[in-house]
Amino acid sequence: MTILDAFDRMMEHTARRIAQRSSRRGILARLGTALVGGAVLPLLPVDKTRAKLAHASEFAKTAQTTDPTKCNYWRHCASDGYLCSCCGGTVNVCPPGTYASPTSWIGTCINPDDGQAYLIAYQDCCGKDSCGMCFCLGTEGEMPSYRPELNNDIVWCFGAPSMVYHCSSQVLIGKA
Amino acid sequence: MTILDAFDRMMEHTARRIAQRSSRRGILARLGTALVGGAVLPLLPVDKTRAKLAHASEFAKTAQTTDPTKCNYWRHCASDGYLCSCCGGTVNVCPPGTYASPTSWIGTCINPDDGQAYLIAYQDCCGKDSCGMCFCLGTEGEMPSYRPELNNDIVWCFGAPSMVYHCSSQVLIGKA
Amino acid sequence: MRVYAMRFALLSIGAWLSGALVEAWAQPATPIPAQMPPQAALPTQEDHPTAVLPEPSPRWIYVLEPVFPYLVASKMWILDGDDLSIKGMVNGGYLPNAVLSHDKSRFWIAETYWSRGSRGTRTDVVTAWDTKTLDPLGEVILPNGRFLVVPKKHNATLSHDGRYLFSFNMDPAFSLSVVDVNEMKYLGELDTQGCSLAFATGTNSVASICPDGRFVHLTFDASGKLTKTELSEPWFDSQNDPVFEHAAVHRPSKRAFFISYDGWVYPVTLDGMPKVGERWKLQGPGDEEWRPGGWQLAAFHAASNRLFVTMHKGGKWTHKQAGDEVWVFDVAAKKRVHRLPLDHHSPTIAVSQDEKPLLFALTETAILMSYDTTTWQKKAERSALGISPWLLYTFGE
Amino acid sequence: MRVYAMRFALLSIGAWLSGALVEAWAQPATPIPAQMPPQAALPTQEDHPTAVLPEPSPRWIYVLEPVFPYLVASKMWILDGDDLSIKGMVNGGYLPNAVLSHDKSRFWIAETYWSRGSRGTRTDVVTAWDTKTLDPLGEVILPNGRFLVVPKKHNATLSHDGRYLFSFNMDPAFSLSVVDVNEMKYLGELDTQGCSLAFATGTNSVASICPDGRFVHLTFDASGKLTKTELSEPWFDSQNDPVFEHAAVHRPSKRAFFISYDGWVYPVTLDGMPKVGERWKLQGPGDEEWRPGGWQLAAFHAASNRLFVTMHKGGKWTHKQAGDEVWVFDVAAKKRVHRLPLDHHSPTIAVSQDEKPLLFALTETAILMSYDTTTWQKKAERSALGISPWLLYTFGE
Repeated sequence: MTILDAFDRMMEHTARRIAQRSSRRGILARLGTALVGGAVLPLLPVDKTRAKLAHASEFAKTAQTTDPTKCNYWRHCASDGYLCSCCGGTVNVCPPGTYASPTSWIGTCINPDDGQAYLIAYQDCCGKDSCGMCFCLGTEGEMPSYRPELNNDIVWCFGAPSMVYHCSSQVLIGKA
Repeated sequence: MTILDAFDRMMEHTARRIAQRSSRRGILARLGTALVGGAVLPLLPVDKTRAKLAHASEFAKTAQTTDPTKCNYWRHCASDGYLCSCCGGTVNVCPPGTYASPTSWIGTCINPDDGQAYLIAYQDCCGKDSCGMCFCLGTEGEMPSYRPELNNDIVWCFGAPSMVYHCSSQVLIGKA
Repeated sequence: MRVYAMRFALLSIGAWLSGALVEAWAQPATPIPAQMPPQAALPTQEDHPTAVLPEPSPRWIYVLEPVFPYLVASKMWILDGDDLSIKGMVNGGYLPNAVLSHDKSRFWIAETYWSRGSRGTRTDVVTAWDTKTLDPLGEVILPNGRFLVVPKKHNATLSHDGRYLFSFNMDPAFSLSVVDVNEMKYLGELDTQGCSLAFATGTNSVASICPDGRFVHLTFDASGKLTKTELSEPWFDSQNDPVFEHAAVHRPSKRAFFISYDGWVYPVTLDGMPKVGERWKLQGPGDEEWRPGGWQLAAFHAASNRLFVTMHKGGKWTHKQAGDEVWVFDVAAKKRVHRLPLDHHSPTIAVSQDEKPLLFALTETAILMSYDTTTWQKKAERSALGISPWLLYTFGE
Repeated sequence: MRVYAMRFALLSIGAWLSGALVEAWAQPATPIPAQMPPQAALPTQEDHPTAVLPEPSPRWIYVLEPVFPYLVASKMWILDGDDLSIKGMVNGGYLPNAVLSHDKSRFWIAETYWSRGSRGTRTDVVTAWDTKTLDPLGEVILPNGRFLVVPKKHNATLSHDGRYLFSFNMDPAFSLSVVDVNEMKYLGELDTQGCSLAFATGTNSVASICPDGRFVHLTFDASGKLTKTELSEPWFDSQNDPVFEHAAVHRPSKRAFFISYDGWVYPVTLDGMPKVGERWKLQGPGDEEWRPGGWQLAAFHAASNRLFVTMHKGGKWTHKQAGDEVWVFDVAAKKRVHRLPLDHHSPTIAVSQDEKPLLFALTETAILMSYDTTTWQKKAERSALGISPWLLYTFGE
């Protein structure tokens, strides 16, 4: 899988860099543990999303699939911020004059219509100061910022032409 | 009086400038009317403050002289904005890190303790964004901005090192 | 990595859509370093484009919010007037003024920035915005600054041909900065002789209000050089009954209505040297307790000859008190034709210029209301439109 | 004119009081043109000086407000903790972090600006402020930027000797920017190997938390060059029970308490490579429904060995829910000693470090409360402290 490849490459890259910069003993040995030991596996995205399904159902109990301008819309289970759907955009269209971020953190939400879990990319729309409409705070599966790929406090505008947060999109990736 | 001198000088200066830049006929004649005709006298500050005394008493009816953090403090009869008294300053001390403006518009308030009318200089404290505490809007004797010396919407930071409005002072000039 | 490449392709389209000029403004797109968490760039099933608006409707309402007490962070909201849904927004600087183009392609915001938010180096600019993409198209520096005041509509306006933008300046010398918005070029300052605000009177002329109740009328040439300065006779009593700054102005018909603290209406034709018609009074017999008041307190619908004014019960010096009712006048008959009690008292109103106009009323508590002026029914109400929306604009006014 | 001369003399004194360095920041004082309305500069009977604060009290509370949704206009409020009166405030940039000095003479704000508010050229800086005059004393540019995130306290901190300020950066490469605040000089970046946040562990060392539940510990030399990178063993389960970022840290005693979503307390000594003590749990028998949660959810009073944590009733993934109570623990006995029900539920708390400490609780609705921890009585409550105050700081913590 592409993503696992990418993750492996990142870890290898990190390992090489630690090796280059740190005392040869100790660090590399410790990092070796991190790479081959039990600790690394739970970090893999597929495992992670699976681990969260049980919890995601709490939000889904009262979720609806008709009005994306409400906090209980099914895709918003872990969205944090102002809904682009209230700001001149939709769940996957950025408001006029803003930039769709190519990066995001990832949540897992259950669509109550089919009971299936889906991966949602919480990509921000960027380049204007906060929209300020329809603030929603979903925290299903949300982790502290030292786990950035699962944190919703971060300005997810990396790779966009501006790092100014405007509103939060909820873009469908696919089934979890 | 110094102020009348200053005012006269300003009017003369304006007249000269109009004369220099405009067609000789017409403008100068019209302006002559403005300078010597009836229209100019009501503009003089002493006349103006006297004219307003009758109205200022409306505010004074419910004014108090003990708590400058309340909108009905006697000096606030025509203050517009955030009271410096609520922002780390007092009626005549600017909050830390702000600049006392050397300029202001002028209001006339009655001190209910002695029933006397006083001129109040509504000098702003400048250099930080709005304090935001204790907003009061007094409008006794307040005029549109084309009469700037009697308007309270203007950022009265002219002559200060910054034109950013922080809060409103109410500095005593003397008896009206 | 393939994933990143896909995302950047999408981004490039976005940048192209938003117009080449934007590039000069934006940070260069930064490549996503390999250390990014890999989930961050998972391919999505859905596209994620940026919306583009159609040509503005005359029934859209543009709401300028200076943002008290966070004045360095102003916004302009764009809403559909019928349901008050948000179409989009743009950011502005300190104590901004907005000007809408005649052809609906642009609006401009005259605004002030400091290099460190509220401190550092000051820069005054007129920024041009595309009305469809809501992208900034460029800016013109105002070297002599701007009038910094709680935003008033008539601090900035456009000449009759839509070419020159006038931005009033009191630094504290009184002048109008002239910007050629076709060329996006600053032309210079017109000395207003101590008079204030800007009311366009032609292609190359503009008027201001003087402290003694006159107009000053300024004519300039294509280079922005003042060629003529005229003073009118005093036409209102600026000492005892001044006119509100927020005259109801309708640019296409060159008509304006100035309203005094006491309720006198001064009809003015803004075509060359302003011509002031016979004044008449808002209040009739039995209306003695009522006064006009608020902020942007008057609006004029040209096609139906209707003037709308916010009214409240109050004594002298209550000129900033919000209106409990909107009174509607036939300006030909000089007669009130309707009284509209407002659900929430409002200092500011506007009216759309289409055939069945919407009346908008804005409260001091960030509530915007939209009324159908054919039925006088409320069509929509929206609360929490920011924290301090202040001025209303419509295209065609 | 004499009047103007007097005013400028006064102004000069103000400028002198506020410190020479300010000059570099401020606009040059502009002479008041003759066209200014003459009343504008009437001589006043009273002086109009600028207040200067005494040395900060440990009972003062510093409140950082990022200002949602006007994030380019942040503020830091300074209040007297006993009566919650305002002592003053300063402005900040986008998503700021604050750091208070050890010697009470300074605080710093790491912040981000754009040349046109929310667009244009980005600049990241650490700005130094004088705690008495509340004047900016200078700034250091952060060439590699800052981590832009809803403000978290441990995004920035100070080395044990108070000389190096660490500002976490995810651009999205992970590093700590090091600023020598004595010299007001940027030294460079320390690579955190994908780990986040900053916990000072000495004069020349700092730790971050890694995604897999380890510390990375970084040592650097006087030039800011990384000399050693160490990784700890994983000390918490980052997959199933992560620790909150807002550990309660007390710098003078080098003690910290990390709290997990489920309520485990990990005592950590921040002196060289972090040493993690035996964990213990906040909830005892009968407390099963309760969880820690909020934002800045924990505070530690070192002299009395007391740990304060905001608690609410809720299930898994309610980690950001505000606390209905503050639970107080004796960390030596690992035992709860008090439950304080809050008048308004609060995600954020802080405690003063004096002998009879004040406990501060801040709500999501801009209410700040101050409690006497000797009597558990509420001393003061203040509503409308801006619109979105977020983080609390005290000197000596």
